[in-house]
Amino acid sequence: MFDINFARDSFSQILAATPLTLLITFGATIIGLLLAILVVIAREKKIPGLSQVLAVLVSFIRGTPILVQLYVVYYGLPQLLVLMKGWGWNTNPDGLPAIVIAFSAYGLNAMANLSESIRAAYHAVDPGQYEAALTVGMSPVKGITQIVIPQLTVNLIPNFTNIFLDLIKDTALVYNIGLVEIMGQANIISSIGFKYLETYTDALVIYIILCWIFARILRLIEARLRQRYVIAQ
Amino acid sequence: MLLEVKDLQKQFNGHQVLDGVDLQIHQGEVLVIIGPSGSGKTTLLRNLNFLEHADSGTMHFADQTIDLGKPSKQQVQWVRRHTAMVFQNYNLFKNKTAQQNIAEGLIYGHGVDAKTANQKAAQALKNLGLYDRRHYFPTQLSGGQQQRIGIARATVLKPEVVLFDEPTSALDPELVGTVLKDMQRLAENGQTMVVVTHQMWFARNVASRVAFFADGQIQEIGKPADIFDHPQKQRTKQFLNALADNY
Amino acid sequence: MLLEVKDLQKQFNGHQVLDGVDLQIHQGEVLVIIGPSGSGKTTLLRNLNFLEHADSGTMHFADQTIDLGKPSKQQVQWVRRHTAMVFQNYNLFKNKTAQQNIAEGLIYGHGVDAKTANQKAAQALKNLGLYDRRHYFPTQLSGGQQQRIGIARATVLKPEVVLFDEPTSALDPELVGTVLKDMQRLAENGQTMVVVTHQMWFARNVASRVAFFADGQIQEIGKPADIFDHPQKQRTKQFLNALADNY
Amino acid sequence: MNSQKILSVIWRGFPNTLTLLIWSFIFATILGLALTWLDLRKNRFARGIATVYLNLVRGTPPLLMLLMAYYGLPVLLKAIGIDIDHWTRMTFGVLGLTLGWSGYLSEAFRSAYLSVDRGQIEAARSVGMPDRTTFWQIIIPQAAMIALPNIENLVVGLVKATSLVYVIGLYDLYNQASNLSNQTAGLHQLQIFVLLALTYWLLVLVIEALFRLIRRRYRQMI
Amino acid sequence: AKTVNVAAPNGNPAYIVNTDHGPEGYYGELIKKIDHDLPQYKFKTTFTSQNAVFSGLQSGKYDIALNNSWYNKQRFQTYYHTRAVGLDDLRLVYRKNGKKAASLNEVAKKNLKLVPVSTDDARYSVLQDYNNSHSKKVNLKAIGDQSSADALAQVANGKYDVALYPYAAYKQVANSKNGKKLTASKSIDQRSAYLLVHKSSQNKKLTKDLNKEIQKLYNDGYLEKLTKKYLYENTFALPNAKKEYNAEFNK
Ligand SMILES: Nc1ncnc2c1ncn2[C@@H]1O[C@H](COP(=O)(O)OP(=O)(O)OP(=O)(O)O)[C@@H](O)[C@H]1O
Ligand SMILES: Nc1ncnc2c1ncn2[C@@H]1O[C@H](COP(=O)(O)OP(=O)(O)OP(=O)(O)O)[C@@H](O)[C@H]1O
Ligand SMILES: [Mg+2]
Ligand SMILES: [Mg+2]
Repeated sequence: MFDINFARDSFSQILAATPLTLLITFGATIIGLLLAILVVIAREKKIPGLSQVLAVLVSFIRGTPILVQLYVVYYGLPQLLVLMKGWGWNTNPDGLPAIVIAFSAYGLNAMANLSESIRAAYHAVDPGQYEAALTVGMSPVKGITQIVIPQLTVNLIPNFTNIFLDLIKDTALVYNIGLVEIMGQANIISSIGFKYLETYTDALVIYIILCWIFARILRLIEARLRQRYVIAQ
Repeated sequence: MLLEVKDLQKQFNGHQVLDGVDLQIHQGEVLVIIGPSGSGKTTLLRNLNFLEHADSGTMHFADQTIDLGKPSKQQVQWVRRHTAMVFQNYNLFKNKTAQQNIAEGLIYGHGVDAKTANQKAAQALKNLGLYDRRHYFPTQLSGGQQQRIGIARATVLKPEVVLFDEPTSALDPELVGTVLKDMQRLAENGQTMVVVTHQMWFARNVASRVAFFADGQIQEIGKPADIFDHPQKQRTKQFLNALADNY
Repeated sequence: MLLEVKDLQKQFNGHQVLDGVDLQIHQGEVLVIIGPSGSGKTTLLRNLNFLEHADSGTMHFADQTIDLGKPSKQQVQWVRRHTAMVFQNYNLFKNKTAQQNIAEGLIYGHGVDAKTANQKAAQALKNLGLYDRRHYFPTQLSGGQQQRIGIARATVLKPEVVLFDEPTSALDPELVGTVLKDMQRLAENGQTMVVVTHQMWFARNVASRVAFFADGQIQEIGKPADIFDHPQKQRTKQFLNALADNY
Repeated sequence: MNSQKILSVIWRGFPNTLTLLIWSFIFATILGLALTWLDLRKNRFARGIATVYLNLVRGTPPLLMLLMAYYGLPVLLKAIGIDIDHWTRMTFGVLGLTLGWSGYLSEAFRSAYLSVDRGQIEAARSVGMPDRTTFWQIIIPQAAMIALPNIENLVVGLVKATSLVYVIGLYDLYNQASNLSNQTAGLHQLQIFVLLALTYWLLVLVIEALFRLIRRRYRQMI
Repeated sequence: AKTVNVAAPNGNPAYIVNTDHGPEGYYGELIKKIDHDLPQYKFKTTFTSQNAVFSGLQSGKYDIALNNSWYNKQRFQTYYHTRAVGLDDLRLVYRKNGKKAASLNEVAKKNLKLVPVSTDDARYSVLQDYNNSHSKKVNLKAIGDQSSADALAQVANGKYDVALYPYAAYKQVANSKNGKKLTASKSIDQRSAYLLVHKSSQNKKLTKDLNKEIQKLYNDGYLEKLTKKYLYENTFALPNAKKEYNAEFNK
């Protein structure tokens, strides 16, 4: 029933797909982080119109399953590009690589979740810290970069860890749009003999180890920073 | 006259916290402000250096005149650079060491180069006898040490006025003395200071003038002995009696 | 003698915080404990009602003798039911209203039925003039109100001894008076009290005896006038001088 | 095809989505509390079990969790003589989601428990409350309030995760939508999936509103 | 009657689709017919994603996979298989005004961009077999679940040059906006489709009973009738049909 040999032989092949899983995860994290920072700035500065629109967008993304978002982007992005072409933009809706769709969907997802966490981490920094920076003559920008952001970063790490691990796990859905990451590779190997339980067990082991490693690394970084700043929990 | 504020108004959600404050601060004086909790003393200090923005009023400071209702960015930055503040909860930068706390206002606020700034900070710590703690982070220091560094952080900038908001009220009774002594020394060196405090010893012995603040206005202002021993207004008497009861 | 502790020892991580404390508390007296920050005053109170467990020592309380090194569960529960504590940060139950805060010790700690308990709590609130606040939660009350309810929560249990740990040090100066007055009234009614405080007015005027605690032991104990005006030990003099500097 | 028709098909999956959500949440809460209890034991073995479980769950994609619960677990259990083959699909769906969310919830419970002010417990002891009463009267209500925002996030996450039960052939909101997209030979996908997304969003907004009500009601208590 | 759990994949409506009246399409009607003819069994159909169909078949959750599984050695080792239940006609689909592709050979030589194929799909192994036996390989990429309509739309809008599909998959979209841009090659291959059955002692008997029934349905022309009804042509009338039908049954 469960073919141990097949599971063992498949393991290294599935492991070989890990780089793509990580590429999507890191790509989405970086895109999400950059966008999230812009979202946080717009929302904290209460830029009229924009901050409300972003609030709704964030709420929408956080309220819908990533799988559904993936399909909305998958079907919607090409149509959007067609539309933009109609407006005279130089876009090429055909031949949109799957990785671009993955980066878009997962990046937006990360943006929504990260922006909320960054806002919470920002609000958790004692406002007195920023005020003290102003009273010693620092400009608002210097106060933010020198004082607020370093402290915010420490607050952010636990939530960041959760979001990052969720991203790793959620990439297990992108094989639906044709990217051969861990789950996709597991499916391919299985399809020859239609034997799935073995490869899925392999994939499960890889995901658990990956998540464990990254949780460990991030916990260490947090402990280091906390120790360095000696910010009591 | 170093600094004068006229008809300062400030509301919070329709509640008039500062209701036309007039205040003059003379060069080299120590002005102590006392008054009931929640009356707006902190708010007054925060409006003086634009941590909060007043609804209206005028400020004359050195040779500048500023409309407090709509100060320009330059004016805000200029006032902040010529005043400094000491907070009730110290507010030392948690992610910076003792020495960095003192140096970074010079570096990022006043454009002093890092080397000079660090030398000045180290010297300030030596004067406090805290040089061996220069690489400690705030949470590794006692409240008293933190507040003394907070004062050094403010005074190293050589501000025209230093604003103190209840600098000792978060401290253990034993540690209050060290901080008050630092403040006394500062006063003796001619530093202009505005101090919100309930430390009667300091108000009586160090203050040039004492102001009683209540109901959004300065009710009474004068020499310490006059205010404490011969208060003019009923409101002032009441308050002083309530305070005296505690001791 | 109501309560006596002998040779109380307590270490934290190898650091001897209580180093053989001997203490006698007489029926109906007000014993004030003063001493430097971090010397172990809080720890002493917490050991008296088993919020922490001593390493060794004996307690005689009413007719019982308890080995503090290994008290039985019954003994712990018995002592907790015959003492009560008032905390520096009030520690009112955040999820309970003012009235519930006072009633629930009676209900769950002393087996009083809910109706009687609530009547007693309501009466206590009436005595404080806080009856109209009976359904408020702690966060909706001022610090002074919270602490007065904290005292009512303790005294409604009719404990043999009430332990106070710096009951006014978290309060705004103006609110200190109301709380101290509640405590004075309590003392006048003959309640036995142990009070850690730095409020000199209270120590001088209300205390039966004052103990100076330092270095893990009671250094000196006696009438307030004796301790304040004629301290015997050098250590005591130093401490009192440091305190006096603040005023 | 008009939106109303599409929505009426999608909404046929609502009872299943709701059933999954409610039962998974209830069971995950129970299991999560048990895990928290284990995790807070002094016993190292008990803590070890909880830690291993949490690390496994933390690294398992919910999709795999469901696949393995439905297709893998019965095989595994049969090997040791337990037959769960006759369980319904819904039972397995609830089981799969429960396994995952019990782990997440137990972390939320644990951190809430640990952030109840120790002073509250001491105050209860000082008025003579027995520890058991203190636990139920003081600690639990306050921990619940502290945990509430995290629980809200997890419930929203659970709503989204229910969309994965298509792998075990349950017809929830998502599966109705994707089946409709298949039936119509994929001509209306974008429309269908946008409507589906809006449906989930609405559901989440309602849940958030419920939590807001609870928070408002008990705001003074923390 | 004994319940037989049948699993069917989403995404190929000509062959099998879940409707409000139960399974429909080629296999949908076939399974209903079999259910009717074999009163000792009750066939219960579940729809799920392709990969889940076989996860379940392997674990014994499902007894039968209701799709066009073509021959492959490992599959026939892992599962029991029935007699062929149909004959599929494979075509290359490309844009009317795009690059023409008449054979896999041409796809390989011209280096045409082939739409990724679901790894769970039988076509994936056809292409893999081709690549294994030819030096000039086609550009084969894998994908998870994808409906035939999605795949063909990607050819129509130019993202890919060519798709490999049974004729029916092409025909059912041929009249849509995208489909009008497409055309199909001549038949390039024919494959018999078998039902795969979970291996267990009980299912041995089931397979036997199914085989008897399928043979009957083939002989009395029922399969041919279904083919004409759902697959837009009669694949059993193609030149090699006699030879190809059920060719691998004894492997
Ligand atoms: N940011 C704010 N938003 C709304 N109300 C505020 C704000 N800051 C202060 N207030 C209100 O303004 C009033 C004055 O507060 P302020 O802190 O200035 O008093 P204070 O005299 O410094 O009191 P304390 O002695 O307790 O420090 C209070 O009623 C307070 O609630
Ligand atoms: N739970 C604990 N674990 C370790 N050390 C402790 C603990 N509680 C108290 N200490 C240490 O024991 C010493 C005495 O503390 P304690 O709080 O009793 O002093 P205190 O006299 O009440 O001081 P304060 O006036 O600041 O309240 C301190 O050095 C403190 O750091
Ligand atoms: Mg103030
Ligand atoms: Mg103490």
